[in-house]
Amino acid sequence: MRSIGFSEAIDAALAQAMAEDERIVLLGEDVHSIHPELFVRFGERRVRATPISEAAFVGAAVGAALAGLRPVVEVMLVDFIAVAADALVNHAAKIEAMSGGTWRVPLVVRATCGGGYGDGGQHEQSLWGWLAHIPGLAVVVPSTPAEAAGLMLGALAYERPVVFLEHKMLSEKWLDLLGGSGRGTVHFDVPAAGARSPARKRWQPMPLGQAVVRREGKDLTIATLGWSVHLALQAAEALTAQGVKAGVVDLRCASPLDRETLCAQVRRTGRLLVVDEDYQGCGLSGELAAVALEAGLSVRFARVCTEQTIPYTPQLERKTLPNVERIVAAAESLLA
Amino acid sequence: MRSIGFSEAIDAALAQAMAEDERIVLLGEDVHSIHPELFVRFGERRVRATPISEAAFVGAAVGAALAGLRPVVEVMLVDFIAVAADALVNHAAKIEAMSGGTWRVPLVVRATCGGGYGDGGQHEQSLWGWLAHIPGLAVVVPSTPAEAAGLMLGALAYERPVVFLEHKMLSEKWLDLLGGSGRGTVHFDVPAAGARSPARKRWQPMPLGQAVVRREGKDLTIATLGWSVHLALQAAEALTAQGVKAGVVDLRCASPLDRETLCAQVRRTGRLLVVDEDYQGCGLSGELAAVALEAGLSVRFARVCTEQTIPYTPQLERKTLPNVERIVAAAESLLA
Amino acid sequence: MGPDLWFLYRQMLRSRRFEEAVKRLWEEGKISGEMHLGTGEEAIAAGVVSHLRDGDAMALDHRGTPPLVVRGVDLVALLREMLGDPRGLCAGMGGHMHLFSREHLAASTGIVGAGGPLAVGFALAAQLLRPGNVAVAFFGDGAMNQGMLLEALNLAAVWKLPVVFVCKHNAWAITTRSEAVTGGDLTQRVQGFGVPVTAVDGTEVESVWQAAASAIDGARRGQGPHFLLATCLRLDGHFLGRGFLGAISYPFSRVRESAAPTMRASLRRKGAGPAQRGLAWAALLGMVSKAVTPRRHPRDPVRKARSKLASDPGRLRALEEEVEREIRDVLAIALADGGGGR
Amino acid sequence: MGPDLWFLYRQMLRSRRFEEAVKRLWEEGKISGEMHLGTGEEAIAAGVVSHLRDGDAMALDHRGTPPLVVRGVDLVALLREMLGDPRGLCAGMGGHMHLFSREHLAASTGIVGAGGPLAVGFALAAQLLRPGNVAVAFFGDGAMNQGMLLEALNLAAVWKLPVVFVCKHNAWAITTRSEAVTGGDLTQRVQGFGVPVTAVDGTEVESVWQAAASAIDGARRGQGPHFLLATCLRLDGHFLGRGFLGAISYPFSRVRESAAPTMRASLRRKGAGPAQRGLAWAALLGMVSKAVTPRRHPRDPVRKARSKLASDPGRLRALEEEVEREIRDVLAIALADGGGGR
Ligand SMILES: Cc1ncc(C[n+]2csc(CCOP(=O)(O)OP(=O)(O)O)c2C)c(N)n1
Ligand SMILES: Cc1ncc(C[n+]2csc(CCOP(=O)(O)OP(=O)(O)O)c2C)c(N)n1
Ligand SMILES: [Mg+2]
Ligand SMILES: [Mg+2]
Repeated sequence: MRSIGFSEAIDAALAQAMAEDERIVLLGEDVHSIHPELFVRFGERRVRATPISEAAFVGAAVGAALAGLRPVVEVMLVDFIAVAADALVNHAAKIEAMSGGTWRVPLVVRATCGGGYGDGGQHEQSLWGWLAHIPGLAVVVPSTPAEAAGLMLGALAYERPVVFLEHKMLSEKWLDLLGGSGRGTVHFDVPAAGARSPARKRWQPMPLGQAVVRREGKDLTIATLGWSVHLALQAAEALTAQGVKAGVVDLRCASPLDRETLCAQVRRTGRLLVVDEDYQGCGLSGELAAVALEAGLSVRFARVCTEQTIPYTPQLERKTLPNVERIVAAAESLLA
Repeated sequence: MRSIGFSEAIDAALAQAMAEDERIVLLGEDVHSIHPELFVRFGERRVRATPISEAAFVGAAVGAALAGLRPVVEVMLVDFIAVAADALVNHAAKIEAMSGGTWRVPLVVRATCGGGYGDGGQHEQSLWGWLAHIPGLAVVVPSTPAEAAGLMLGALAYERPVVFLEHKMLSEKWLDLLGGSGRGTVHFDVPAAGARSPARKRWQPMPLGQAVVRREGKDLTIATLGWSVHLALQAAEALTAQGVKAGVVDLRCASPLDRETLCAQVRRTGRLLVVDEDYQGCGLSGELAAVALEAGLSVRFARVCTEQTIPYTPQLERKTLPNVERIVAAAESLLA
Repeated sequence: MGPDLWFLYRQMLRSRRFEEAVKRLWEEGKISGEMHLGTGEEAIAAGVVSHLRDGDAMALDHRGTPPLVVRGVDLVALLREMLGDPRGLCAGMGGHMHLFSREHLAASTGIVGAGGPLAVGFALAAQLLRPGNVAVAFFGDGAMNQGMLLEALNLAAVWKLPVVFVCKHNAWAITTRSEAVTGGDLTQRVQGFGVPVTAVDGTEVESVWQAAASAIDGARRGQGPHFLLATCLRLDGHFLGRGFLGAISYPFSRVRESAAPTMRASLRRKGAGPAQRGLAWAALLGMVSKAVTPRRHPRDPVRKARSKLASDPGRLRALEEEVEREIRDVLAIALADGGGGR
Repeated sequence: MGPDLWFLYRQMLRSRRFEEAVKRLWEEGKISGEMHLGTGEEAIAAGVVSHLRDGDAMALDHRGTPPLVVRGVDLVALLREMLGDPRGLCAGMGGHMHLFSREHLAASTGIVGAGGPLAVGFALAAQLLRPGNVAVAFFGDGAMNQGMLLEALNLAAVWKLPVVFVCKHNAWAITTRSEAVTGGDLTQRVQGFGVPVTAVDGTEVESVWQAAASAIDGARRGQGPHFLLATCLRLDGHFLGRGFLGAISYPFSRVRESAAPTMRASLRRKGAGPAQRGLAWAALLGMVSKAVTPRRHPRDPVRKARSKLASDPGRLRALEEEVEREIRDVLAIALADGGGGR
C-alpha cells in the first residue's frame, strides 16, 4: 500500500474538501509553491499568495469567514502568529460571543510549529497553549499523517476558528525546507508512525477534542501531543526495562481538551507526567494539572516542557526541548 | 495624612524615577493628556504621544531599550497588546537569550487591564497569564496604590522587560474615563484598600516576584492578584460566618512567581482556590495547580476564573468575571 | 440620478436623534462603559451607506451607530444592545463598540484599524461568491497609522477587491491631533498602495453621496478598491464623560479645577527646563481649546443639510416630526419593561 | 570626499568569501537550520555600513551577515555563532537569523519587518542620548508590506529621527514576485509617510556609497529619516537547500522529478477549469525560470566592483589574496577544535 507523508496527507484532505466545497480558499505567503498540487488544481482564485502582511491577511480571513467563505489561512510558522495575534485573539475568537451567538467564524489557521532542526528562538516555538488560552480558539496538534488529514477535515467542519498546527519534525516538506534535510549531510530521527501513514482514497473527518490512548500503562500516564507523542512512546518503551508500565495519552487538541480520557487514565495510574513542547509557565502543562485536580484525583505530577527561549546551538536546543532522556528522568522521579 | 489614588501613585513613582534618571522616557497614545503631570514637568521629548501604531512604538521601545534608554511604553488597554504581540513575544522577551546573555531589554510596558465597568469583550481582558507564558517577560499586577508605586520602581530597576498592568477598577483615572464614573449616575464599589494609599514623599522600589499573605487562614488558601485580591478578601471575610478561616495570598506578579510563599500557605491548609480574572484555560490558574503539585503537596483545588469572552451586559459581565459569590461558592465546594 | 436630499437628511436626522437619546441614557447611567457617538459623521454615513444593497458588507469602528441606523438595522434592537438587554441586537453581549448584524453583513470592532482587514475579507468573499457586491470600511484618521489598515489597502489593491475605504477625518485621535503624529500626506500615502483617492467634504452629504456613488459603482464593476477621504466633526468629543484632562467635552471651567495637580507638577524641581515646560503647557492648552467643539457648529452636517431644505418648511416639519416620533417609539419600546441588563 | 573603491571592494569580497565558506559548512551539515545568504547584497552593505561609526546602530534582517562583516564584527565569533559554538558571537544561542553585537549596536531579527521599529527605537535613543549618531535598518522589498515597518516609517517622520531605511529590493519574497503582491509605487508609498526617498542601483557600490553618504549625513545633522531604495540580487536563492518547489536554487533538472505529483494533481477531477489550471502552471513555471539566478550574473556586485579595479591587477591580486587568507584563517580557528555545538 502506498504511504503518505504528514504534509502530503493534510494537503490531500484539503484537496478533497476543496473539491467538494467551493467556499474553501487557501491564503498565505507562497502558498502557490508550498502547495503546488493545490495551486495547479484549484487555481489562483482559491489558492492565493499573499504579501507579507500577516495582520491583514489573517484579519481578512476572519472577514471572509464571516461573509460566507471557509478560509484556510496559512501563517508559515506559528511564531509569526504573534504579528497577527489581534485578528485571532480579539476578532476570530470573540465575534461569535460578541454577536450574541448570531455570527460564527468558520476559519482554519494553518501554521507549522515546533523545533529540533536548528532554527532557533524566533522560529521553533509551539505556542499551542498560548493560543488555547483564549476562549473561542480551538487548537489542533496532530501527531500522525492520517490523523492530521482527519483533523484537518474536522477543523473545516468545526464552524468555528481553529488553529491547526503542523509540527515541522513530522513534516517531510518542512523538515526539508527549513531543516535542510535534503543536503544529505543532516539526518533527523523521525519515527515512522509520525512521518508516514497508509494513503487513502478518501479521508474522513475526525472530531476535535478527542484524545486517544496511544499506549496503556498502569504506573503512570504521560499526556502530550504533536511530535512529543513519539518521544513519549519511546520513553515509555525505555521505561519497560525498569519494569515500569507508562501509558501515553495523545491529546490531539490543546483546546478543546478531552478531560475524560485524560482523567480516566490518571485515575488508574495516580501519576501524571505532561510532556509539552510549548513553554512551561501558564500553559497547557499547568492546565492538565488543574484538570486532574478538579476531577478530584489525587495525583503525583511532573512535567517536561520548554522552559526558556529555544537556543540555536544543537546541543542546547536538544536539552531545552523535551527529549526522551528528560521524559524518562521525570518519570523516574514520579515513581521514586 | 494625604492619600493617593492608584494611577496617581504610579505616576508619582514614575515622576520620581524620571527626575533621577534621564534615560526614562514615556511613550504611548495620548500620554500628554493621560499623564499631564509628567508631560508638563518632563516635556515632550520624554513624554511622547504616539500615533495609533502599537506594533511600531512597542517595537521601537524595545530598540530604544537596547540602545540605552529606559522606556516606559504605554499601551492603553492590555487588549491592544495583541496588536503589538510580536514586539513583546519575539523581541523583548527573547533578545537577551538570543544574544547569549550579552544584551538586555530594560523595558516597562504599561497597560490597563481588567473588567467590571461595562466595556465588553475587546476591552476588559486581563491577559496576564497569556503574557506570563512567554519566557523572558515579567508581569506585574499590583493591588494597592502604594504597592503599585513600589512595583513600578521595581519594574524600572528590573533591567528586563516587564509588563506592568494597572487594573481599571482600582484606578481612579481609568474608572472615570472608561467607566464614566464622573457622570454621578453610576457607582462602583471599590474597596478603600485598593483605591487609595497614604501618600509618600518618596517611594521605595519593591522587588518583583514576591507574594504577600494578605490574610492568614488555616482552612484554605485563596491565591490571586490585582483587583481580585479585594474580592478574595471580601469572600474570606464572608466565609468567617461559616467558621471558615480562608487565607489570601496576593501574588503581585504573574511572573516571576513566588512559589515559596504560595506553597508555604497551601502546605498548611491543603486547599488551594485560585481566583484569576484572566481566562481559565492554559493560564495562571493551572500554573498554580502545577506549582502546588510539583512541590509535592497533596491538595484540593478549585478555581474561579473568566471562562469565556467577557459579555457587555452588566448582569452577565458580573457573572463571568470573578465575584465574591463565586469565590465563596468555590470555597464551600472545596471544604465540602 | 442624483442624491435625494430629503431621503439623506432623514437618515442623518434619524441617526442624530437616536444618538441624542443614547447620550441621555448613558448620562442617566442606563448604558455602561465608554460611549463614542458618531455625531458629526452623519453625512458620511448617509452618503455612503445609502448606496448599499443586499449582500454588501460593512466594517465599522467604535462609532458604528450612524451607518447601522442608515443601513436599516432595527433601532429597538440596537438600543437594547446598548442597554445590555438580552433582546438586543447581539443579545447584549456586544455593546456599542461591538455591534454585529449578520443580516446586514455589518461587523464592528473596538480595535482601531481592524476594520480594514475585515472589509478586505468581506470584499474577497464578495469577489468569489457574490460578484457585484461590495464591502465598505469606516474608520478614523487615527486609524491611518495602524499597520494592519495600511496592509489592508495593499491587499485590496493587489487583489483588485470591491472595497471602499472611508476615512472619517475629524483631525483627532482622542486628544492627539492627527497632524502631529501623521507624516506626509494621506492622499499620497494611500495612492502609494495603488488605491485611488477621492477627497470630499464629509459634512456635505450630497458631495459624499456623489463620491460614494462612483467609488461603489466602480467597485461593483470590478474596478477595484477606492478610498474616500472625508473630513468631519466630532460634536460630542472623543467619548462621553469628563474625558481626558477633564475637559475635552465638558465646559471649559472644569479645566481649572482638574488642572491644579498638573500646575503643581510643572513647578517641581528636576525635569525639563522652563522652555520645554512652557511648550508642554502651551500644547495642552492649545489642545483643550481646539478640542472643545461648540454645541452649534457651523459645519454640523445635519444642520447644513437641513438648511438646504428650508424652502419647504412644511415638508421639513413633517419629516422631522416623523423622525422624532420614530425615535420616541423606539425609546418607549426599548425602555418599556425597565430595559437593560442590570 | 568620494568613495574609496579599493576599500569598498575589499569589504564586499570579505563578505562574499565569508558567506561562501558558510555555504560550504552548511552543506557539510555543520550549520543547522535555514541559511539565508546575503550574496548579491554586498554593495549595499559596503556602501552603507562603511559610513557608520561608534554609537551608530543597525537593525538587520535574516540576511544580516554582510552588514556585520563590513561593520567589523569579529569573523571568528560570527562563524562560531553559526556553528553553534558556545564561544560564538551570541554564545551559540542566536544562530544566523538572530545575530546580535551589542558593541556595534547591531541587532538582527528573523521576523520580516521587525527591524523597522527596532531601528526607530535605536534612532530615538540616538536623538535623546547621542545626538549626531544614526540608526540604519536593512530589510527586503517583501518587508514593505509588513504593517509594523510602514508604521515605523511614519514614526520616524513625525519624530524626525536620525534613521536611514535601506530597502534591499531583489524583487522577490521567497517565491513570490514583489510586483504581484505590492500595490502602487514604493517610492510614492514611502514619501506618503513623509520620508524622502533615494532610488539607487544597489549593485553599484559607489552609487550606494554616495546615496548613503548624503542620507546618513542628513540624519546626523537632524534632518530626519531617509529611505534608500536599492535594487539587488539574490545569488543563492531565498535560502540554501532544495528550496520551495525543489527548484529555486538547484538545477532545473530537479524540477521534473519533484513536479510529478503536481502534474497529477493538475489533472484531477473537480477544481478550477482548464484555463485557470493552465494559468497556474504558467505562473509556477514562470516563477521557477525567473528565480533561477545564473551562477555568474552580469550584475553581481562583487564582480562589477572588481572589473573597475582591473587596471591595477597587482594591487587587486594582493588584496584578494589577503582576503582569502583572512577567511582561511577565520575558518582554521573556528574549526580548529571541531567547532560547533553538537
Ligand atoms: C489598537 C487600538 N489602539 C488604541 C485604541 C484606543 N482608541 C480608541 S478610539 C481611538 C482614537 C481613534 O481615532 P480615529 O481613528 O481618528 O477615530 P475617532 O475617534 O477620531 O473617530 C483610540 C486611540 C483602540 N481602541 N485600539
Ligand atoms: C513576519 C514574518 N513572516 C514571514 C516570514 C518568512 N519569511 C522569511 S524571509 C521571507 C521573505 C522576505 O522577503 P524580503 O523582505 O524581500 O527579503 P529577501 O528574502 O528577499 O531578502 C519570508 C516571507 C518571516 N520570517 N516573518
Ligand atoms: Mg479621528
Ligand atoms: Mg526580497
